[in-house]
Amino acid sequence: MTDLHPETASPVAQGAAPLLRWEGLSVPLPTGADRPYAVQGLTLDLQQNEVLCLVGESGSGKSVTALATMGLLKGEMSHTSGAIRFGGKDLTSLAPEARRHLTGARLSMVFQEPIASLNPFYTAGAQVSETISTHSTRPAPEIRDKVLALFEEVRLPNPEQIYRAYPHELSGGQCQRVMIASALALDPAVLIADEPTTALDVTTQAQILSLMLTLRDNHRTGILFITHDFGVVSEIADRVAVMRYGELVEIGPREQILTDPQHDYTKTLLAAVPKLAPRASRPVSGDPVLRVESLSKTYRSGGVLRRSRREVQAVLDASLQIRPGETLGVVGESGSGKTTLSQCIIRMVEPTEGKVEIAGQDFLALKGKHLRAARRRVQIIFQDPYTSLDARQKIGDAIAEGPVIHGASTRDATRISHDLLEAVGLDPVAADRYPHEFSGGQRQRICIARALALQPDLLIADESVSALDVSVQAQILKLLSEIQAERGFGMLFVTHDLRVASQICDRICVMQQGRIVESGAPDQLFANAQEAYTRALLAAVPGATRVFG
Amino acid sequence: MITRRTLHKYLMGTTALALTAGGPGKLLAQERPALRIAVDNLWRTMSPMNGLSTTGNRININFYETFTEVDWFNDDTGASVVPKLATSWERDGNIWRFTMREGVMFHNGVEMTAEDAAFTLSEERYRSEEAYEPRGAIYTSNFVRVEAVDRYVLEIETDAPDPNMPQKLSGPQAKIVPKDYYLEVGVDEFGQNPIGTGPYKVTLFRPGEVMTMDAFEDYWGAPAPAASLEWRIVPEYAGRIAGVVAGDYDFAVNIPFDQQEQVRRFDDVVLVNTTAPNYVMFAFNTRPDPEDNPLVDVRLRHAMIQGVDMDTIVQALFGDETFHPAIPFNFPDYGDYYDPDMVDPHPYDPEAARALVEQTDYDGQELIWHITRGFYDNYETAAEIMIAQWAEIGINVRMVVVDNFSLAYQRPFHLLNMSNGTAFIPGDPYQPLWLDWNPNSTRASADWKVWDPTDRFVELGAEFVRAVEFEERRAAYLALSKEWQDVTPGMYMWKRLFSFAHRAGINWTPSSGEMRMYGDYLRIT
Amino acid sequence: MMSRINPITAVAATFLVIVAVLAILGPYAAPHDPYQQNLLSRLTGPAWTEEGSAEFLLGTDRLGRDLLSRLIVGLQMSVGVALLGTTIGAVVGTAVGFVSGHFEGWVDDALMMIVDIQLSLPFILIALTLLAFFGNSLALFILLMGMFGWETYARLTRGLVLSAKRQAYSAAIVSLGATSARLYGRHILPNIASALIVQLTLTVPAIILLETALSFLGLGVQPPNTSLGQILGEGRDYLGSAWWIAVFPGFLIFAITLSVGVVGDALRDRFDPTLKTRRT
Amino acid sequence: MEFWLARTVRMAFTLFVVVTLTFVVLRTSYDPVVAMLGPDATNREIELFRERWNLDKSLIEQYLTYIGNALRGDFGNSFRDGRPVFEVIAERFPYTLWLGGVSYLFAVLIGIPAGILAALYRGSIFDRAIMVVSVVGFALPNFFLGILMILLFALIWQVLPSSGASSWEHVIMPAFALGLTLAGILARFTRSAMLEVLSKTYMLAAQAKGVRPARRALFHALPNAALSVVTIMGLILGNLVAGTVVVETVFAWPGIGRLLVSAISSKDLAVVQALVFVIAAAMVLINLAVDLSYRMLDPRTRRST
Repeated sequence: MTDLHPETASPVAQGAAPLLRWEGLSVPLPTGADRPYAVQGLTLDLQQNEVLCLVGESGSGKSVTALATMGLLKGEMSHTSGAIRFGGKDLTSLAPEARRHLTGARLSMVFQEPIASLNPFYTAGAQVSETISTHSTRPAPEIRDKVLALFEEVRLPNPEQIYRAYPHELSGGQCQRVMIASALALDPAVLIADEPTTALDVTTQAQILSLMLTLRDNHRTGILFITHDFGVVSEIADRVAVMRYGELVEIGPREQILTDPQHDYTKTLLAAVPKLAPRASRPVSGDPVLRVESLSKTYRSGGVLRRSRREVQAVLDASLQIRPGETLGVVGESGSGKTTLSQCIIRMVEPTEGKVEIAGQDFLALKGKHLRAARRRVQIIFQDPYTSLDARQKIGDAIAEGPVIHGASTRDATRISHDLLEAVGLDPVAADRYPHEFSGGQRQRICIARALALQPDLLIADESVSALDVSVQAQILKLLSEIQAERGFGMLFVTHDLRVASQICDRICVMQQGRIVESGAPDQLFANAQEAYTRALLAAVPGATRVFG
Repeated sequence: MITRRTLHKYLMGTTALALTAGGPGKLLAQERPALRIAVDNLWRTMSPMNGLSTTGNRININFYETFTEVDWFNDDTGASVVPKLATSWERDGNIWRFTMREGVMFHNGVEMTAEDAAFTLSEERYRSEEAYEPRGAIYTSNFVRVEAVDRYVLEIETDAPDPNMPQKLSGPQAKIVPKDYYLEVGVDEFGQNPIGTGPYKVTLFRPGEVMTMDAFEDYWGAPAPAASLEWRIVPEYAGRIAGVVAGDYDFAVNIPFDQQEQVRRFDDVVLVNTTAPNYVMFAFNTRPDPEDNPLVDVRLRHAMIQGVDMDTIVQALFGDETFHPAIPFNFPDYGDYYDPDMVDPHPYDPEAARALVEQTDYDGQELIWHITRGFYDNYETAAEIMIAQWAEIGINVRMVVVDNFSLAYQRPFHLLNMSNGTAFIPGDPYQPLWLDWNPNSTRASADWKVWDPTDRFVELGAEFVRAVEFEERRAAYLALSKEWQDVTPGMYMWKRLFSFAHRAGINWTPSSGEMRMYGDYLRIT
Repeated sequence: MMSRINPITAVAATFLVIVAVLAILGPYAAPHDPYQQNLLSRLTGPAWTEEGSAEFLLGTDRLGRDLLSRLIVGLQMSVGVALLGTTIGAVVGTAVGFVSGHFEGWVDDALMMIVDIQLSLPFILIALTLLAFFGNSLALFILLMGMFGWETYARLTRGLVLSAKRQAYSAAIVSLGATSARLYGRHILPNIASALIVQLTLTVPAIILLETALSFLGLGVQPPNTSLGQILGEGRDYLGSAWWIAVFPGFLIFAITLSVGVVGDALRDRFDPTLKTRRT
Repeated sequence: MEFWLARTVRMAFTLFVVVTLTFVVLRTSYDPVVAMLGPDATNREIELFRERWNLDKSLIEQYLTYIGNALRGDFGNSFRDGRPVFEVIAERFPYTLWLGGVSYLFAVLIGIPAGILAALYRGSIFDRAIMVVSVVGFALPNFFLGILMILLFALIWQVLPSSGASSWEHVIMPAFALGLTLAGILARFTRSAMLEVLSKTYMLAAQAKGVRPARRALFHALPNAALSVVTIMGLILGNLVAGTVVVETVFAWPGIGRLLVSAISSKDLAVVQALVFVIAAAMVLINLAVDLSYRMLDPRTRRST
């Protein structure tokens, strides 16, 4: 699925009265925050039958804008100034009860985490019905029919069954469809979607995006679509508004922003967007630093007393090799087994079967002190930079800890730590600070430094850039490449993002349901995928064919 | 303000009116009130000897009756007894012949006869191997034969002439039980569902909670003044006194002395204090067990006696409500035996005490005083003061407060808390002087024994037991008492004080620790 | 948010500091010898009352001992027993939790079964039975207080260790080649310490109250030692006649429990990551 | 099914260990005879008592007999009055059930709504006030509170009966003394459970749907908070039992708390053993019931269709 509607940019009659208008909206931050306003002087309008994408990195104030519009801000932040005009009224000065009548009926919202936004206590059907019964007095059977029709419309399979299902029984994509059904139940004029696809797999994301466009057309809804992903923007936006530090930086039609951005910040952002630009594999030589043969991991649930054991094949018969200086990508959707595979390799999870050789040594046979000694050869960097550092350890000590464990003197370890801080682009003076004093990107650099302190033969990066803003993501990827070039370790790069994988990997393995279904150099793989699954993944990449900036 | 009490009175008034209108015939029974008494505890069994205890005796005199009864109403020293179920008696050498009252019914409708009276004191019940209530053996140790010779006459033969039998038969061992029923149900069951001849019959007994009694309609004597009695455990003092003040209860027992002044301020509450023939004391462990026991030295014991200002302590703790018997066994309970002018051989004298300590080898070693928690009112308080005073004369005592007597009895200890009843023979010093200190007594024979009676004490004791005539007996008593004091295996601290509170409108005379709710003792206006 | 201290918290914390100082000084802070009896001035009221005397600020007890001084040594005992008991329970429980969380599997099952057994009995029942049947001594008493709450620490620690073990930082440290001892001692313990400290603020007042309840039943700290619970328990009969004997220790127990609770709440707010704003 | 089987086996094992431990602790601690018979008991009396209660047999023999009888549901007779212990306990149990029930109801009816309101109006004066009262409930030793109430309501104002259990008026003070602590714990716990739920995205989503505040609180937040509140409701039953020991003594309430205290002080081994068993069994069953209701309440553990 490439461009969903290439030429019909905005069917909006320009100049008509806007559907929703923000006039100098400011939202204060609680005292003690790093800046006084979450959103400052935002002036913007949303037209009928339009998708307005609000783009920005974390902390830019886009979500706060959405919450302010819906009247969902709490505490000090609810004391907004400016106006939000809708249907001739200023929403911010409406009485709570009057505003509530609009909320959910005329203005509705879809959230980032679909599973978390459904109440685990009630069935999907009940929750959508509630939206209707809250704002109307229709009889119950009629509401039920309406809900089933909505489920049909958002293309949920088996509406009757979904109606009775509890959120925990649904997938993320299904939950998001239920949320969208709920949001559209009363045919609202405005739909606010706050990163509605970020938590979903790419294929699901593509389906949801296409669904939203259909809905826009069918209901003539004005959609404020919040995202950080320019790929998504390129798929869905009619107009794009870019925010930074709570202020509007630039606004314009999609094509203009994507191809001819005016503001430097927009340019930087666009430049950092990962592209599906598959590269050829670099020539590598030497003995493999990692050899995995027929690795399987089966999870068994249930105890002695259970009659019916459940077995889940997380990884099945996976084999791969990495040579020094080479980067092997493992891609796949959530649940495909890519993370379990990487955890089996470093023995955070004990594999059920198979063989793992690291730098020529049978890693699975090691025990106790030998295992601990061998661990220096393989290091890992995780996805969430917030949890992968011990919050109560100074970062200098964190980096020095590996060498210390393996017998380095404190002095040497400190020196290594300082050198590495410099190598990852941080001031060695920062060694005495604690993790919470750093941003996400900086923390990820620290994690890299910590991993490199042991001079491993193999580095595993498990979704290591997925949680970062695009500009930071680009920097980290660049850093990894550079350091790899310098030090020559092999790298296993686990990611769900094919764009990222395409840029950094020498070879890519595609995993589906625990198996490696296909592998090859990125340029070959992407140009000539053998598996339907691989092709589907590629097709779903937002903005796949697009060149930004 | 309408309180519950005034409301209660109002409601009672209308009820009474309604009843009067209903029919005068029933009035008599209805006029007798139901009394509720808040007690601190109830003993686990009510069988007369197995359940021998302050909390048992306090209430079971309302359903058991004895051969004779101490007449507390007319003589508050407790030295005189009057006929009860026995109407007359005579002694012929070693044989006593008692004639029992006719027409006395047990609560189960069976007439009380000499057979029952004889069984009560029988070998089978008290002295045989398989005795039902073996504690009775001590109380009847000189009995040779007990036999009903007629429906209403029984004979008691003793091993030597015993001039005090009628007095002795006012004691707990002489509470007459129905032979047939007793044998039928056994002593344990009997203790739970007791039957006697008294003015009240037991209707419900739950040890640890409550006992209720109804007036016994077929009682031989004056009808019981209350229609029913309910004895309910209220463990907290605050609950008991609030209960009486608020009208939930008619009586409450155990009013701590320190609280009495406050209780006196309530208009509707009457406070009654009385002493009982029982002396709170401690025993010295005079035996070399533990081996290094410094108290084997009598000088140290005398020093300790002389080192505490017991009069002041008792005054502080109980005011004038009770007293410290400075000279053991010279108790005012003993009528003619009592000599108010006797000179104390070991008076309070810290200087002398210190000098005595100097003479001994005592090196300041810690002496352990085992005390059973809360058993005697104010005991721990007195102990704290005494320990402070002993510290002044250089004797180091530590109190170890334990939960019960079996822990208190566990060696090693140097001092042990106890009390001594004095009324086994009303008006005669036999019990505290000989019964409880003789070589067969628990104090001289149990695992926890505190002394080995001297040969002289045993010899003098035998003489005292044989003495029948007053002068002879008095001389023997004085000699025995002197020997005891030369050894000093303990100290008598004060005469036990019992206190009660009851609502106004009741005229009640206490009889030592007992609560007699009949006859002259209880008048309800 | 971190820098602002609620005035109530400040008052509570100040009060606790005073209590701590008094408890440490103990008899040295007492204006009179706490054991000195004076039968002539029994039951003297607090200095400001009619029956009071300037000599005894808070009055005297039934033996004429200075109540203020008694309260100070009682405080020392109560706080000491509570802290010691808490420490024993926390150390044992935390150790059990670590063992359980480390080994998982049957070791965990067995240890948690023991925890279940203790949980199936209200602690006062255990305390009453043991004290009454084994006799009471200060050593047994403290040991018993140490038995109190260990199971809470065991369960808490176990849960925290299990979740910390699954945190990315633990995985990273294990993959550095660290020993378990290093992981637990240097990383997990400091990280879960805050939750344990919050739990401490719940255990300390609980033990003070438990000691009070046991004193009421006559099984608390025994004379000549004294504790707040014991003074209160003794004073309860005097509420109508010499109220100060019960009211002051009652108030002190109340104020300590309250303050520890307030400070504990503040600590919880400070430590609880869910209350921290990490929103964009 | 397997879950319940495992639970039952575990429960039975827990109770077995409790019974055994109690037996060992009580029978090895010391001889109950002197405590039972009083300070003046003679040797012969003590001997007879031992024979009567099999205390003269070896410990193993006593244990086997005890367990054998216990398995048949016979926990022996009270040393104190010779009646079957279960009869003694059964007599007292309704009183504790009554007092405990009223206190519990009081705690639930006051504590939970207070906690909910405090959470909904977090940071308000109202919230502070509720929290202060709840801490007071926890911090005030309940016997002190009880005696204070007796002095005020029975002695001085005379509006409530001082002690005993003969009418509904009698239950007011003990239930309050007992329930206040529980209400305090419940209020605090409900508050934090509610606060946690209120911060969930689905609460924001419900608000975005325009659902009324009251409905949000009652239909969206409460059922989810109830899951953790149910757990604590089981746990505080332990506090309840502990509280009855003291409160029943203060108010002369003839329940099992009083029975326990008096059985312990009179060393009635049979009753203490049976009471420990009964209380442990009740606690274990209650926890089972809590698990059960938790599973019934939580849709994640049940299946739709």
